[in-house]
Amino acid sequence: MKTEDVKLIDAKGIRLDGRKIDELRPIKIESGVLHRADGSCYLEWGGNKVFAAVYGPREAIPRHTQNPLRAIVNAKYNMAAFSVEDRKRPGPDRRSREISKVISEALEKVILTEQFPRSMIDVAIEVLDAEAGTRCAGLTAAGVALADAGIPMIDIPVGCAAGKIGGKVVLDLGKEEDNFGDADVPLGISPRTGEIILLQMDGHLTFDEFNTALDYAIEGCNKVSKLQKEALLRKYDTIKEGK
Amino acid sequence: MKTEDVKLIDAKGIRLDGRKIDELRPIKIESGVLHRADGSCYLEWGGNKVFAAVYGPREAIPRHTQNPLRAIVNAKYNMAAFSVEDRKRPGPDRRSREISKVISEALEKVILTEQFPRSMIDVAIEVLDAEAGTRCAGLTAAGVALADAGIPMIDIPVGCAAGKIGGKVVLDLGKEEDNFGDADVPLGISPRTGEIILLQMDGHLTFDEFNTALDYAIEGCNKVSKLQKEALLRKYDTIKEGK
Amino acid sequence: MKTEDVKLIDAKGIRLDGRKIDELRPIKIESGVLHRADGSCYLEWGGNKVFAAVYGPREAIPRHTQNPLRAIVNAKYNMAAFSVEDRKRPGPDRRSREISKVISEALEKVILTEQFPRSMIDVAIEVLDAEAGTRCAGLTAAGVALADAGIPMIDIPVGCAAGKIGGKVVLDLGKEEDNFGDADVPLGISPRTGEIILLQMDGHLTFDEFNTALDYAIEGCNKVSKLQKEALLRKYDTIKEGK
Amino acid sequence: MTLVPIIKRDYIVNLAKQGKRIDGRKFDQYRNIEIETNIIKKAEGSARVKLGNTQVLAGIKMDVGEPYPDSPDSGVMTTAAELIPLASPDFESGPPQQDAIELARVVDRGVRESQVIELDKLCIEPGEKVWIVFIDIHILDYDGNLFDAASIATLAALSTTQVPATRFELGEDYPLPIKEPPISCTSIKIDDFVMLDPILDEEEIADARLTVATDNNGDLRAMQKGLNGSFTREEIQKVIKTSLDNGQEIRKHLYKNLGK
Amino acid sequence: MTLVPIIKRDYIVNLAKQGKRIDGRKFDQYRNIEIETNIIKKAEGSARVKLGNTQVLAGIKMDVGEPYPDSPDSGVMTTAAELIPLASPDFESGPPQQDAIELARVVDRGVRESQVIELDKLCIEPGEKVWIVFIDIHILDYDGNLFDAASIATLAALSTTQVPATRFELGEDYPLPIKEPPISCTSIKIDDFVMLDPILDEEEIADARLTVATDNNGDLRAMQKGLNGSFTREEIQKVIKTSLDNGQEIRKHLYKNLGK
Amino acid sequence: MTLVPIIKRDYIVNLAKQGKRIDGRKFDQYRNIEIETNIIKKAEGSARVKLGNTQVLAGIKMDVGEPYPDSPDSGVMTTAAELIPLASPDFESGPPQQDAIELARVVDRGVRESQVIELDKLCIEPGEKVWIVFIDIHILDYDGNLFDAASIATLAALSTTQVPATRFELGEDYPLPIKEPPISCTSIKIDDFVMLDPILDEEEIADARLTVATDNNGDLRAMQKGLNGSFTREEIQKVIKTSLDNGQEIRKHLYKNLGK
Repeated sequence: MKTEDVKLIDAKGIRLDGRKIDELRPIKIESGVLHRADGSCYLEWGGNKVFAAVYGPREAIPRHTQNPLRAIVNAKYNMAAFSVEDRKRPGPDRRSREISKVISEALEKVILTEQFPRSMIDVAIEVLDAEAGTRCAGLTAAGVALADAGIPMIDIPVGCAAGKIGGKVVLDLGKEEDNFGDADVPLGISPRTGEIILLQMDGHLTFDEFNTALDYAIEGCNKVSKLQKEALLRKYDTIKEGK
Repeated sequence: MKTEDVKLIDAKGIRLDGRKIDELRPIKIESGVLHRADGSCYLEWGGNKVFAAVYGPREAIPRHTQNPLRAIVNAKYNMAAFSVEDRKRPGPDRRSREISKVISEALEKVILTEQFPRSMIDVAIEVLDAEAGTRCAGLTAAGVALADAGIPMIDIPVGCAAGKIGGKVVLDLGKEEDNFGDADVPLGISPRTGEIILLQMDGHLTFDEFNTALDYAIEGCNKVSKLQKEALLRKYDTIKEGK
Repeated sequence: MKTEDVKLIDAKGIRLDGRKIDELRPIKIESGVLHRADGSCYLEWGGNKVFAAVYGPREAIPRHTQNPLRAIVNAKYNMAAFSVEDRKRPGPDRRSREISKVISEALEKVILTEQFPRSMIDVAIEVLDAEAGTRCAGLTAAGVALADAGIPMIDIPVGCAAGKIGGKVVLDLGKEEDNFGDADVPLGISPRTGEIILLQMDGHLTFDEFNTALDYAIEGCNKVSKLQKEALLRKYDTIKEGK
Repeated sequence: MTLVPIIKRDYIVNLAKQGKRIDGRKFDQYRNIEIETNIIKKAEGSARVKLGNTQVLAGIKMDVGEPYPDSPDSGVMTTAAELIPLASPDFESGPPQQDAIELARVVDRGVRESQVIELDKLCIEPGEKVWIVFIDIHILDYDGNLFDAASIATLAALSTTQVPATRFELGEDYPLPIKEPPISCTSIKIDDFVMLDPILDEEEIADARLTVATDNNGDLRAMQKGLNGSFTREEIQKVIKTSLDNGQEIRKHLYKNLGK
Repeated sequence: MTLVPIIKRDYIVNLAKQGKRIDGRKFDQYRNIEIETNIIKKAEGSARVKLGNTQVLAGIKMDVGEPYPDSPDSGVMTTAAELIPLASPDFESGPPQQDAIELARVVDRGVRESQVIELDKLCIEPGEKVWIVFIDIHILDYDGNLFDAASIATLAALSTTQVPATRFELGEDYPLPIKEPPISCTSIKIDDFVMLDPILDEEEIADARLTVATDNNGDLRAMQKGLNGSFTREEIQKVIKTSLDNGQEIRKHLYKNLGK
Repeated sequence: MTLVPIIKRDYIVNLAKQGKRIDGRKFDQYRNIEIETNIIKKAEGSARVKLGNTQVLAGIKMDVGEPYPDSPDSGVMTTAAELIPLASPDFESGPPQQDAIELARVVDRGVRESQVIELDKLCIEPGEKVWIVFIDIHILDYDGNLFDAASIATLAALSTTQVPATRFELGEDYPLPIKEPPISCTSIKIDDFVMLDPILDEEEIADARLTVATDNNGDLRAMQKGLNGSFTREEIQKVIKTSLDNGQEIRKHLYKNLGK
């Protein structure tokens, strides 16, 4: 749904919300925000507000879902009915089921699931306010919640999207950019190795543009990864200082 | 939905259907009316027509619902599609699920569930014709059906509502009284001890009015309790006399 | 929905599509058409296009469905959304559930289920293009797929309908005949013994007409039975000749 | 689950060899039928049928709605059956199971295909507003032969239904226009024995079941074979004849009850 | 599943005999309440309530739709609660379970029966177009007493809701017309001890639960008993009195937060 | 469930180390594709695609309905996939599972985002009546790579679809207006080996999957990574290049089949 009426980026490369081409929206991460969960995270990313909670590892039920060699990871991505302009019917829909699947698969890559045969690890991702990029925000929040829960991982997974608007490749699409842009590339990586654990693409990109987008998104992931670690350290400091 | 046009009670305290303030609608109870069930009851209460059937105790399925220390009680309250003015979609809805829950909880209080670990006791309550007060009628019928099934109980549970119409506290609301009245207080008790096992309230009552309503409802329960016992005895007599 | 405007059969007993009273629509049967299935069949019968696939016998799941004395047979009849004039919602509906049930029961009669206690045999019947008589076509295709899977049977089951149009009993109703005819009698038999394993009737027939319809349908079944066996032999020949 | 039916089956077959049934009836003898009508105040029509210990309640509700696009001048009918947990320890609440669906569809076809309800007389405004007839069947007590009990209850309920025109401000209430209905009779087969109107113990071990609906002229109006056994051509003939005979008796009984 | 609750119960009852609760509160002491409003940009109104460690978020969305036929001049309200797996290892995604349904229905009745939302002021065109108010309750962290937390969050969210008239080209946005709401207070009973505002550990082993909603005049507006234990008449009186007292405190706290 | 895949995996990896695949293909070699169109009389368009032993049928139905409020001048499209029990012992009837949903959504995006169907030409009366295009995908035989097979079948079915204007009394039938479609190519990764167009045995033990849709200009139009493994940046490049090359071949094959 392109439109020529919306000018998403000006001649100087400044975007509608004042950001530069390779600039992230403001991000705020807190870990250990929920009392009941084994690990949790609250994430604000632009207008997105996302909670993630981790429960487990615990015995997988129903039993026939158990894998004798490793834990299964059940990520459930859910949007609150009031998180979008027109109220969404509560409960899972086709879109949320697909996102739950790709996030579950991405998380299984980094979690040392072999340490917990016959177990399950539940990751609840709740989008309370939504504004473009919720699957990357959800993966990022899930990564922090898993670390907060002490689940052994090879790395803390992180997500960030790049895209194309007004003919230019940019980092981290905002709301209008998502609606009226040319392409969107949500990416999830394991930041230490740079391995790609989540990747989708919609829209229209040349091979070169895609490579630029990939570079931007990887760079964005690396920046968000630092914020994840800071959030986890902050909680650790707080505990150490006995606050 | 109050309306000033309907005069629910006149100056002499006589209600639309000719009843006095503390008078019950006509009630008819029969026990042992179904062949297949382990215990059963047919109850007419004003315009309400209700069947209850008991199956069990038997092994609880699925297995993961079993409680190793006691039986679980599954009351299922259901309204026939044709039991109300505008046809109801068949099957459970939110209202019937809530009523099933509060009746199950009330019954668990009186049944000696510890005698049947890992078991379930199913109580089906079927409202065929509905006219105000079906949850109390359902609890009352369930009590008779449980006794008819020989399920060990500390007491036969019984229900009756009180409410407020035209500014006066009255016993056992009828149809218009329920629609246009000021408050409704459905109550369930264990009649020997007077312990309250089911209680809800909707509407607007002062503290004193509530206490009066509670008195009325308890008195109503006691009257209905006698009818329950008479119905059970009647069946016993019939059997004794070899009819 | 009879109509006098449609003349389904002329004075000489010739039907709308040129068929005689006791003539089948063109039928084409192929066995072993699917790679994954243990046995399969593709059937064209007039405008009907039907696939059948057999999986099993294998351990029945969930376990509580197991019968310790014999295999259970689960036939699933399904119509593709695009198989009918007005798109059908995908997935099972009441009609397809009923047909699944009567076909499952018919198949259980001919399969030697006692040889496979605690097992299940799944038979998927997929109607891709529909034009009257799909349940008989489905039963016929299922019979071939079961034989192709090497499931031990007392006989290869076969189905064919008769009916009444314009006052005359005829074999194998076509589309308009089904819509505007007077009666339809789908029949399934075990052809060696002539035992009736599936029988339904809708419409209006005298006792004598019904007997004629039964004769026609049995004769039709016998003809289709030959085509089934030819299809199975053809595959065997193909294998023998190393094609 | 496995031994009990075998023992029960042996018992029933042995009795049958002596020409007997467990409740003392003859093979072609129907159970006693009791019909009570108009027992549900909230329904437009209702009937409770007892077939021995089997009890079924049918209730009719009517509403005003849109016709189907392909029959703009016709009223609409729908049939639903609930096998509620009241009637049997094996029935569960929730979405209807295969058995409930088959039951509803067989009763529905019995009414629809024979045009028992004169749907063409239920048009209010062509293409816009027609009467909708909801048939709801509740099984209260399950001791076999639900098809016949549900079918008789439905016919009795329809026969006493008043179109609630007043409630919808469409004039005076009037009786639902219906035609003479066909009557369903169900038989089962156990080994080589064919028995009419089975009780639950018989039904549970039956090999095959055949329901035949016949009309007042002795014509056939619907048939449904069930279960995983078979019938021979001759057995089918015999079942039809028994159904014709008993159908007439049931029809008389139904009419007497309806005061016709 | 069986031993842990027994040990927990013994521990809590023993403490209770000494007049103590596991988190140090008095029997009739409410936990600290934190209320944050208007935190969801996409919602017409929202509030997050922390009741100790329990956290609930209520969001209000509004839409334009048709009124119910029996109240053509009235807006429409619906309430849904999701016990999302974020809040507890025992909550599952999918269709709402019995607990979520009871929660939504109790909150809904608290708003509906006391006419907190002035639905008669939400008519746009009689019989044609009215405002629909969707109340959605999300449990974020579950440490007991969801009824009160959800009820307070709903009232706070409603109090800050703006009718989105601009978006629907129906004039300027304006505050949702609401009346002074009743306040819910929940107590539980363990053995003979009655405790206000239970935490999860207490709730899990409770015998009975009673929620009482009271208004500013000290009148009763709703009540809901839960769980498989009983209350005596005297205990009910006592719970009502505690609810009245604490209701007033919560009301003050709510108003202060809403800047009233 | 656990040993078989391990043995299978060892076998496939060992072969791969020798540069071989179990069916003898090269790593970047596509299976033979057979396309048959217009095989379903009742459908407006249809195609059966065989990709080796994998068989998929796509059928297109059209109807007249209302547009979405936010695009009143646009036709509507929906895509559903059924993993029917015909195609695999692991598929079940009933509501679509996660795999079927992902499949339908990936095919849907491939058509929708590249505007293959010219929805703006499917408006009949702005804001009132538009054409609705239903894409239904049936998996008939499952031997791996459903994404590509379903995508090719859908494109072939759309290419031969006739808008049924006559049936709706809207003039003469005419071909569905479509644009040149992108072509999907799927690769999997096992250990460090990347293989194009996996068969089921390969797919079952794969670590990661990448589907890349490319257009006639060599541009990228959609991408979807799946499974719980990862790709390096370089592997992604390589997969894209293979997809570009093979996409051109498949495009030619498709056009030839469609007589273009």
